[in-house]
Amino acid sequence: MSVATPALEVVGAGHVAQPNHPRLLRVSSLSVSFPGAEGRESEVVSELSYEIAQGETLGVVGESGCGKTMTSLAIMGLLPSGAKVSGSIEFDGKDLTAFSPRQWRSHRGREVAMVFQEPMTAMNPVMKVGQQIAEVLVKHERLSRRAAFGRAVELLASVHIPSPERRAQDYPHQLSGGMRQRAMIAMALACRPKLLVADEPTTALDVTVQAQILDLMLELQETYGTAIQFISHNLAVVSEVAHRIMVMYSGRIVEYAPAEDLFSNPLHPYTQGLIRTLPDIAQPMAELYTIPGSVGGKRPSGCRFSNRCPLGDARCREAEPALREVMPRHHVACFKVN
Amino acid sequence: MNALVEVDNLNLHFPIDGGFFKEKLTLRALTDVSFSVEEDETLAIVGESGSGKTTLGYAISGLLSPTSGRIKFGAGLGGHSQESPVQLVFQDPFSALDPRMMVGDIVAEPLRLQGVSRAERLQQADDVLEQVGLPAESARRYPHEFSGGQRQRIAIARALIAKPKLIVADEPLSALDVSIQSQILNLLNKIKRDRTISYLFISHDLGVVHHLADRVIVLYLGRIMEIASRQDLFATPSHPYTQALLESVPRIGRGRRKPGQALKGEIPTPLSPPPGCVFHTRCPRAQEDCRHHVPELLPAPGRPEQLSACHFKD
Amino acid sequence: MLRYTFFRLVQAAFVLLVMTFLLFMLIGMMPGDPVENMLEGNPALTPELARQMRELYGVGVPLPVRYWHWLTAAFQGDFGFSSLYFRPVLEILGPALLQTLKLMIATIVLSIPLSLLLGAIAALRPGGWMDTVISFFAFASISLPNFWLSLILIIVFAVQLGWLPASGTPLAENPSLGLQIYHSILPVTVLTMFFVGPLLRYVRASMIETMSSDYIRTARAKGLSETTVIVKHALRNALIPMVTVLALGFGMLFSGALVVETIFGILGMGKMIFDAIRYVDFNLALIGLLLATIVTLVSNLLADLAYAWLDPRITLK
Amino acid sequence: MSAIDTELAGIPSAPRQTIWQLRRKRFLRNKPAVIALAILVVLAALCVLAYPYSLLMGLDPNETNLLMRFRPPSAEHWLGTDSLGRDVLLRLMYGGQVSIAVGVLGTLLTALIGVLIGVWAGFLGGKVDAFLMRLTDVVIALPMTPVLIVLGAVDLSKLGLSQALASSPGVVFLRIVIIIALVDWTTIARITRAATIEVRQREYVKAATVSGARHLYNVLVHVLPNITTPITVAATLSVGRIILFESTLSFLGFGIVPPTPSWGNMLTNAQELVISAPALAVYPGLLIFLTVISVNFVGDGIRIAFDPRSEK
Repeated sequence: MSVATPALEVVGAGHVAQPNHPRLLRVSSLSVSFPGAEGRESEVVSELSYEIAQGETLGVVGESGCGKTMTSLAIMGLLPSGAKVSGSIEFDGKDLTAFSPRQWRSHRGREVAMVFQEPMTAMNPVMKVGQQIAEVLVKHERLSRRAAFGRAVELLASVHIPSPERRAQDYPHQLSGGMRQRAMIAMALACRPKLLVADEPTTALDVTVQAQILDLMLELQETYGTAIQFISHNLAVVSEVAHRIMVMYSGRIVEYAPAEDLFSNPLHPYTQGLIRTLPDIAQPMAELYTIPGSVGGKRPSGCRFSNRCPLGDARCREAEPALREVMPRHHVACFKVN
Repeated sequence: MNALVEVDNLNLHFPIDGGFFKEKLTLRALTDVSFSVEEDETLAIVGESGSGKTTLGYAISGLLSPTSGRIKFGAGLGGHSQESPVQLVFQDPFSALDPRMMVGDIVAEPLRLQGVSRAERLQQADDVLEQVGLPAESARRYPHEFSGGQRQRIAIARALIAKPKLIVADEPLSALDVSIQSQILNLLNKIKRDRTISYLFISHDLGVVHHLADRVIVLYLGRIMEIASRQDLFATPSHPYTQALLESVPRIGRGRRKPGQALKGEIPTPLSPPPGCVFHTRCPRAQEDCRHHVPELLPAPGRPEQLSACHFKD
Repeated sequence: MLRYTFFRLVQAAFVLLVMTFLLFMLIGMMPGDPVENMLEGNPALTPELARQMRELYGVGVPLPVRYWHWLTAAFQGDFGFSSLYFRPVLEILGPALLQTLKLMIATIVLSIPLSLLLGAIAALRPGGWMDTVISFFAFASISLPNFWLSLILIIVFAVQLGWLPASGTPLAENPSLGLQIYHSILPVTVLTMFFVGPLLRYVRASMIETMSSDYIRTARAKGLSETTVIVKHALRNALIPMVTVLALGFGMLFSGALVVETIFGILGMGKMIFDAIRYVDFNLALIGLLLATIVTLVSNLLADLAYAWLDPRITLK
Repeated sequence: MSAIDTELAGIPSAPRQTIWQLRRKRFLRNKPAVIALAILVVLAALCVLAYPYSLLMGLDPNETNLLMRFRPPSAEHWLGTDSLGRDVLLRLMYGGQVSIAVGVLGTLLTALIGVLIGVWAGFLGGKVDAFLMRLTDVVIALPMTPVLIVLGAVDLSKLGLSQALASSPGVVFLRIVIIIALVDWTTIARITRAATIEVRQREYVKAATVSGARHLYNVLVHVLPNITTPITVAATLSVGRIILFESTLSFLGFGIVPPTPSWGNMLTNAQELVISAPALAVYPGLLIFLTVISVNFVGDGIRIAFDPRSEK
């Protein structure tokens, strides 16, 4: 495994998106695995190393099974029981992997918060929206229930929910999809966390509402200076919010670069493929580029993309390429890139 | 071009059964929808969830019967003859295939229902499977052995085997991984080149629609907002809703969003659509008139082929 | 809500009417002469009157006609006399119903906390050793024939050890509450053992499902303590549907009470019905069964109302 | 179309496990279920051996011998004799035949009624569904045991059967099976209905409908094969429930009537014997318990093995 380990100096100070902002999160060599059937271990995240600066948005892009959700659950300390984690997660100078359950509980919701894909199922159906928001404040800011509820109404107003006093008394099913996601965001930002983990926050929404939610997230980021780890399968959505983008494939980072660089000069064949397969309003094409094969199934030996890669050769099937910085702040894990 | 299907003033309302003592509610899924599908064309239907896209697809394939209005098939095509002029391809490739049937039997089902002998229809199934890019040996396997993209190919093969004139494809890509979508999109285009067939392509993804549609219908809350050729719709959208929709599509390379451009609010419930123009609650151009009068679907200024239902269209 | 309740009451009344007909027909097919059975036990009936009644209801009069006579009398509050006890049936059934309700309520009061506790513990670590033990207990509970459990408890605690009485009814004229409880220990134990299994299995399954839902993950992501997550978020959601299970269980509990009352000699509804059928007491059997049906119908109605009250997603209009 | 050609590489080609092999493997991994199955096999074998055993020992299950009452276990009577001097073990074996036969036959009939009603209601929906489900609600609202007793008390001769026929063991047996099925079908009907509604909405049913399939085709080809799992599980669990119903009815005197032995009616008079011969009250109940709990464990094992969430 050591071959593939990107040494810590690779992820150095040099590629923070906004150099004047100090580092908030540093993930080094993070691996997550689960005991599979018949004693075999299945590794869902392998040797992940990345950073997020304060106030920065990191976009995480990948298809199903690439490990993007497990990564975010790992930094939230919410991995399902049975998960084996190695590597380190450093948040604001604290080592999260050494956290006790009690430390995790005072960390989650205050320092780092999460927004999920499905706002309907992510909210407790039998609890008023206002109460669900107030709960966080009662826990972390030691507010009284009444004061917390008042704050919840203000928070609902800050995410532009009309008549917030009335909405705070509503149950989740009484809100529309977009409003539910707004309420989720209000809940996540209640204690002004330093990091917001957003796991496909707009996937369940219509395009027009998606645009509203993206606007809202950017606006709040500006107000609060919250860093965001924005996870999505949709490259275009990520391109509209992220400072830097990390492309994952089959549990690994294949490319990691500032957003403009990634789109103007994608280096990894997988990233190139992803961008070229997208039909775009701006450029009609007769035939779309396709990445052959399918996601999932048995992992090939060597580079995990080698069985679908147009450039794959014998060397790719023998060893896993490490993530290297090939241009300033532009990292890629491919033998074919110089 | 000849019209393959003509939809004339179609209304589809579902009574919502609220129990014996409740007020009866009506879900107005489609209201006064008229258009035609030409032979050998790809007609896309776009709209947000709740706009009635799927209901329209089901109505045309005969799964739902209209409350009023007519769906007429072109010469020689009955609604439900042995010919099965319409076939469906669905969004979810997992629930689209019967898990207890072998792929060959799944693909051959339309022929089975036409009374074709087993040997004959399995032979044809092998041929069609090859046309959609699957080896003939797939016929003797079960659906769970295939990936999402492969299953969607099987579903397309089942639609093709009956030699339909029209395939209604209801969001056939949205359940697939990004890298698989383009494979299926290319397959649909290849089929189109090889035979005379029309697609009614239901989608919320404007990028995909732009890639394969000849004409586009924009639905909002069960009503047609705009019908136009692809070029016109994308180059000079006439209806404010179409414009907003195009603006909302995230685009690679546009860079970080500038907040404040998004359309306000959300699509209202079809249980009580707003009076007048159904879009007036969210429309940046809405005037008093829009609250009272339903705009007719009429040509945009100077573009006779581009119809738009707006009092203040471009 | 009121409209819904009214509607449901009308519906229940209709079901009850249908039930009277069905039960009348069924009981009419019990052995013996139903007319004879119907008239017997009424002290006000002189032989002359009885003869007239027999002509009116007698042999050859089809069952539906007899049902009509019964129904009109019933609407005037006349449910007839018990041939077994020589008293109007309502007089007998009042105290019997009270007796059975006491037994059932004691069982429910014991079963709910027990099943909640065990079910929640089992659900916290599915597959763990606590879960294995509790699940085995639940399986045992649903598999035990309650009449046999009664016999075994009597053999062990009444006969061998002599700790508890084998009879569920104290002999004393006006038994103290303590004495009543003392005599109820064995029957209530049997019923609780019988009732707790299905409830516990339900709580466990429901809790496991709830604990894996998205909003539990959200609650954890907020940093709430595990106790808050379980009690405030999981338990409430898991328990709402249990109201329905309890209501369905009411009928089951009534069935169990019949067996237990018979074995422990408790003069409750169950034993009344059992005796009435065994000794072909037409009127008593009919009213007993109808009362039992009313009890279950009412419990179902209450469950639906409680459900709507507990779950904001359901509105009864 | 090079992209499509490379798609072929993704087709699985290794020898596959059928769904049934997977399920068997998962069931066999479930220890309690396997042990329970073994117990059931032993119990069934024991019951089947009743006749050979009676020949071997020269015993008759129904012949009373008042001189041989309450004998302790001996070489001649392995479990002793009962209050009428009959061999207890032999009667337990014959009683088991009755209990298990009622359990299995009752379940088959219950499942038949339940599946018919459930599929009918679930597939057609609308008014038919509403009516059938109200009917189910009414039956569920009935207190089971009292209703079973009334049904058990019905005088078949009033339905036109001759007295002799009505009291023949075969008719008594069938009658138990039928009356239990008449009140127990609701569970399977509800499960079947829910499963049918789920399958009916699947898109493969819509695809078939568009190609011209009618209701009967969809029910036979698509619905039934896809709802076998929940029905199988529910049916297995109802075997145990029906055995309990039968034993309760027989215990109360409205089921299998002596001299034909059943585990339930062997306990009918046990209450009077709790002091003199408590062992007689132990054996039949223990066997009922053992059978029912084993059936339930096997049912649970099947449920887990068939769970689509563990199928890939």
